[in-house]
Amino acid sequence: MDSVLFPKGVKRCSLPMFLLGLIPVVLVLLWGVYAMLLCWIKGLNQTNMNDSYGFALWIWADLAVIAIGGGAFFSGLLKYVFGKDELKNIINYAVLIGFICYSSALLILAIDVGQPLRSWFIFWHANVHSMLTEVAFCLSCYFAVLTIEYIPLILENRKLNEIPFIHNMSHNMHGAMAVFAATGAFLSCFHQGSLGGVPGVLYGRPYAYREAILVWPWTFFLYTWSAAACGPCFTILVTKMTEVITRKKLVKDKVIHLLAEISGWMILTYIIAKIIDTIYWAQVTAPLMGFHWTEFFDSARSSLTYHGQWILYLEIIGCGIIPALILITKKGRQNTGALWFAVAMATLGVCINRWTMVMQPMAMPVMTFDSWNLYLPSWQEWATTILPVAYGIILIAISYRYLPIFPQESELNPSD
Amino acid sequence: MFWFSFEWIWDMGHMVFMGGLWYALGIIGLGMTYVIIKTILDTFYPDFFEPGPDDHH
Amino acid sequence: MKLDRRSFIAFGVGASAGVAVTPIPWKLMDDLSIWTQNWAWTPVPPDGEASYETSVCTLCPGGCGITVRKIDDRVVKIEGADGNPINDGGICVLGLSGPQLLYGPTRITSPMKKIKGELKPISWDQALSELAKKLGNMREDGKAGSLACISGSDQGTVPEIFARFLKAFGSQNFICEQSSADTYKITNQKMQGAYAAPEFDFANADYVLSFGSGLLDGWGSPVRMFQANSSWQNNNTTVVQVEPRLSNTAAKADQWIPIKPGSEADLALGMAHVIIKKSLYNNAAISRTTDFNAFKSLVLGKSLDEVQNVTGIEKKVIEKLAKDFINPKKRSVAVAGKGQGTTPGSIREIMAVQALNALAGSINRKGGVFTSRSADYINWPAIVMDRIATDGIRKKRIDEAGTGKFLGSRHLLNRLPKVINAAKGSPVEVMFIYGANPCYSMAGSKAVNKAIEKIPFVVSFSSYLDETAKKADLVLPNHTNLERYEDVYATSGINKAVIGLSRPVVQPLLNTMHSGDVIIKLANKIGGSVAKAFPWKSYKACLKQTLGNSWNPLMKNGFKTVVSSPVHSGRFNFAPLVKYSNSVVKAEGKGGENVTLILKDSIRLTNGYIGSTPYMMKTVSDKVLKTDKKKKMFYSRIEINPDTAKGLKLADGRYATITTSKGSAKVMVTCDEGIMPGVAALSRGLGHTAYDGYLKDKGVNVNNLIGPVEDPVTGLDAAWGIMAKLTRA
Amino acid sequence: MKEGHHHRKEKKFGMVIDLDKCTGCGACMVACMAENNVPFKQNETDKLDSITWMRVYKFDNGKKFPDTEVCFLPRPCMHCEGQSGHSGHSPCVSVCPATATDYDTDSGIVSQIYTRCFGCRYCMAACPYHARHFNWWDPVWPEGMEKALSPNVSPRMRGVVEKCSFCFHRYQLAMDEIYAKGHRDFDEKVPEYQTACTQACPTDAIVFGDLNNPNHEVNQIVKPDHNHRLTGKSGNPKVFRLLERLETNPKVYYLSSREWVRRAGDNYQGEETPENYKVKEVHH
Repeated sequence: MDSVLFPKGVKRCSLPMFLLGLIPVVLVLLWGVYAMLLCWIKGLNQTNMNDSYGFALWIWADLAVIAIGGGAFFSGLLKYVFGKDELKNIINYAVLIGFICYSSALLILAIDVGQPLRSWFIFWHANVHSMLTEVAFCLSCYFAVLTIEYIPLILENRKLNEIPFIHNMSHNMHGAMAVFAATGAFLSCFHQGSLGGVPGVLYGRPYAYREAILVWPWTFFLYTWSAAACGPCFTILVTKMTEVITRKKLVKDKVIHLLAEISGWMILTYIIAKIIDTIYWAQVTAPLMGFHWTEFFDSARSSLTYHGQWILYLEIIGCGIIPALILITKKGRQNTGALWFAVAMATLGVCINRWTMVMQPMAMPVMTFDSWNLYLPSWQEWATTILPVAYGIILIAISYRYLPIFPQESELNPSD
Repeated sequence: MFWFSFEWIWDMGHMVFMGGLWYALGIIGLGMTYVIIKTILDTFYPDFFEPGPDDHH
Repeated sequence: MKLDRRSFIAFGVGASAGVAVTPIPWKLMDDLSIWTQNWAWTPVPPDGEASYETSVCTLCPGGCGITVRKIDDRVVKIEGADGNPINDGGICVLGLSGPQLLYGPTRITSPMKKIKGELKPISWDQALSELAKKLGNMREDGKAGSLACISGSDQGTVPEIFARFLKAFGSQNFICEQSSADTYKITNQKMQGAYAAPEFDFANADYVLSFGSGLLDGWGSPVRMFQANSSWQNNNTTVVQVEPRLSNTAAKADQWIPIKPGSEADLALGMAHVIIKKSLYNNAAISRTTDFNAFKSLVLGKSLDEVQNVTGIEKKVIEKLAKDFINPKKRSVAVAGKGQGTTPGSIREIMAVQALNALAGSINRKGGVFTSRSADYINWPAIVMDRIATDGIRKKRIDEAGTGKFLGSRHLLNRLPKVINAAKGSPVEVMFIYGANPCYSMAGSKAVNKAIEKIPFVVSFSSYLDETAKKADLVLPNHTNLERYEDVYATSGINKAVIGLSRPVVQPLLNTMHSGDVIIKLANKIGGSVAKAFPWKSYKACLKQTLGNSWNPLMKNGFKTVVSSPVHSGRFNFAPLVKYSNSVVKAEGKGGENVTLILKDSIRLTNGYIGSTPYMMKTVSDKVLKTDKKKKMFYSRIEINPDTAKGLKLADGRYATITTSKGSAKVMVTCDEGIMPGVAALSRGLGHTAYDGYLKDKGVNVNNLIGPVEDPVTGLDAAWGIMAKLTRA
Repeated sequence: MKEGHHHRKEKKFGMVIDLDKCTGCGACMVACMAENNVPFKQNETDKLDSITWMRVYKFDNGKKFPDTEVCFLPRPCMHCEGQSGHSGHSPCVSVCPATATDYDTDSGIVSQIYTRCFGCRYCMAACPYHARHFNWWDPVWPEGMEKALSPNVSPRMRGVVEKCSFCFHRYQLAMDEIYAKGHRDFDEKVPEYQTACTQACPTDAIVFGDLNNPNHEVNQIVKPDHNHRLTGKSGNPKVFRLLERLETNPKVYYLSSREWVRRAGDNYQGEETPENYKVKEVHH
């Protein structure tokens, strides 16, 4: 029915089949939209956040999706700035995933703020000393860049591309893409960093606080680094998942392995930096604030509590050292199972990192007569956090169906 | 955001930070302006850059 | 085609640019910005002329001076009046939230009459005429004596007007709520020959020993007491609190001595044992007492080991306490009456504590305790009673106060439910209820409610639709404290008395009437000698005449200090204490209980006629009141020691059921090291069934769980706790 | 905003609360609510969503019965001056993206501009004192009770953050009065400007005034040491601040004669005491 819109030389399922497959996802999306409307109409009392837990699931989701969306900027950086031309075969998808992640982050932020209609005050009355201002600026600028990077893909749709204006537009955008991508990489470095700065500057919250270099706390660099390291892992993970779902090979192993290897080394160097940071934090920063690092975790009853120490070990060892070692070894990354495991753990690792940096500082008692706060998100929070996932799946499905996302697809799946 | 709003101060922070913002916005804006103008010219005035009948690919 | 497309794009670009240069987007942005900043449903308080008025707070008997801040005719804030001898600028949570009581939706908007089980608004004319007719008929039927009145107070002109009305009408049954001050009065009558309230000279004391009195939990004139605490801190006065739990008073004391509840008198007698055995007492003072030897043999007859057993306090602690207290270099004073003193308590306990004061020579001495003069400014002409009145007045009081067994007591409100419920028909035909909410605030709510329901005709004078007003057949709403005149006589703890004048700071907002005026009008409608007893045009005229020369200074300052010398009292007599030394008041129980339930008073919660305000409820700790996880049901939290909890397999935050012989309730556990093992404490002031969503259905009313226990001597309520069973729920 | 009253000395309003005197009666809390139109709900038992600009904490010495001791600690906004060397670099002010909270260098008051706050709650995440509260609900006053609202403080709308302002409107009223009288600045003898909690406190536990004014009681009690590594550290051994080691540099001080209470004001490890603990190296 809609086959004229398909990219050249590829096979797609029938339209009814496609729509049928989307139904459950659309239902989840509608559930999320309902929750979103509840939050907007009735206010944030729909959440389980409170005055101690002002930052919670949503902020985590923002930090996490942006971190895992970091594949876009990092592969862009590798391709356009460092000339890793091979990555052109995955960059489209990285851009799409990035676009989804960033638009999701913006949407979640729009739900998260108490007065969404005033969000523009962040620009209008900007406080340049606030990390959040830096985040907002870089985020919106970079989102603009991602949009610019995504638009040519749309324009390359077979049917659209027949229109000369669109054809030229697409062509010209490609021509200028290096400039945009470089700007995007610069912006992205900054806002990934400033997202790290968001908790890092909180000198009233000993868990989050880190010493600074110039105006940027350590977390600034760690966040950029970890996003660059783990973002591509998420790109690989989603690519792999797409391959499973479409039952097709879409990107050549060589490309995947190249990206995986770079990621592996990035994760390794990142995790070393993270370990140094953690030791410094535990041995120098915390004692100066009067804390023993174990007090940062709710280990009163056991280390397996909601806010227990286990999470630190899981993050550093399980989701840092292990995936790094798998990915840097040729044998590891070429073993499909190990690769799957490594990219999944790396993705989880960066999400855990964002989780602890948001949740732990809020939960932890700072005044001596405070106590640990336990927070469990309300269904509205979960629904609005899952909403972007559904939206992402839909956008990927549509893009995959109609746009030439994978340049190698037709080569890898020669049509009979 | 603008130098005429009252919380604006001409200090290092504002100059660096806002400078960076306007710089990035400038690149994006100019880049897109360039692309659009070039596309318009390419499409509607194909002879603008390279006059000649053999321009079309 | 090409041309078309070109012009289309040109049009688009042109239009966008065109719109951008017009004010439209900017205007929309501006509108958006204004709208987001002012949501229509967020109130904007109108501005106006600011002014201040001075008055006196009548929400509790404390008598604090207040300054009311107004914007035009709206009351926006109440502050403590600077320079007032009672509170000098200080104020409490209740006084501060006066505007919420004034403007709150729980106020009764007009007179109401119960028609088919529902209260319906009626006119004042109709209400007063119907009531006058009813009362007139009662008189004609020779039933004048079956009119009764429950009053929250017997101080000041308004309660006097009610008392006078009943007397002129022909009834003895003006029954007033009683407090520990009343037990003190009886004690002073028996031991010193003067029916007088105690006046503690805390400001000049060096050593304050409190037997569970919540001096900083709303006792006496609360703000005055907070200030006394500051002066104790400044003057290094030693404060010792003897109490089963670490109340706010105990927390601020220099020493907290946990004691088994109900054994305070035994501790006092044990201390007397130490003091007498070592002859540490003030010889000069004791030489001026009567029957000291009998007392001596009484206290020496009980060994310190026994005292240790009963009180749970180690002998050496008792010995040290006795020596510290009796230190001749210090002006020591001992005070009794638990919590806020709203329960009269055991006379044995108060006598024993007064005996300690006598041993230290602290009776009627600076830094000690005086017998204070009661208000003497109300001098109205005697009532000329007609036949009906004289006949009616011969009928004995329903509560049997002042007769037979209870000769020394003047009011025994706590006995009323028992008497009414036991009688065949109701001995009360018509009941006035003024300044009181007995259905909520009296111990043994079940019996109280039953009794009130049994009374054929109940008239409530409440300003608020409280538990009792809801049950009334006729509601004649009074003005609130900010809308009416009233005199306040307060003895402030500084050895002087203060007359305060509460006056309207706003015009009455609703169709209410001053209860003084209601009674005067009612008397006039009844006519005859009843009307003649009220020669005043209005309550204000009555008040003005009563206060005489004081009226002008009172109107100017809001208060007038009366320097009163203590009333003359006779030699201190130990004999009554010896006589009543076995009149121990025990906690009720059937056996099989596992904890002793005691009540805790807090300044942040009211427990009497006035309900707690939304602001006050907001200050209540989550250790006192908490909702379930769904935030639907509210639970009172029962305070127990972690050891007690362990023994009962309970833990902080767990639900439990508390059961006493009077009732049962589901509560949530609070573990606290500041309470004796084996004791459980519940806050008073929760569990209202009336008022609005800010107060209603929040926790349990402890009066459902505890019943009045008659003191064997006075007949007053002496319940200090009750045996209870606490189990996991 | 700088309005150019150049003759005025820079002030630093602060507070010292005598915890020996505080009885935990809660008058400061209610005075604050009444003064500042603080909204209230039917369920205020969840203290984590209960707007209390001033909150009285109760905590104990951690000892078992009967050695338990209790302390009441009123907690307004600390009006932190922030890490030393950055006047006004308060934890919250420095993070607000929309300049909706500001440090007034004339008075040392940390203000909150409700109509500008868009509710991101970053400031709440930054404040270790829980002094900031979010309007999770629309403020609703029972019918009629909105008459008791003061026009001096605008009620806040849903979705914005609010906190103690040291009754800034009273400061403005006092200044207006001073100008009306033809004076240029506060007369040291006339303490026209008091916060509502200070005024209401029945125990006189709260002393409020200009910490920079050597003649004011607050300065005499606190004896702030501006040369100390932790700017403004009290020279009075009985005086402490909450979480002083974090360098938030609060302007609310506490006084207690009890050692365990002073120790509860901050976190200490092992041998450390409030008098003797490691501080950070100076680096700017």
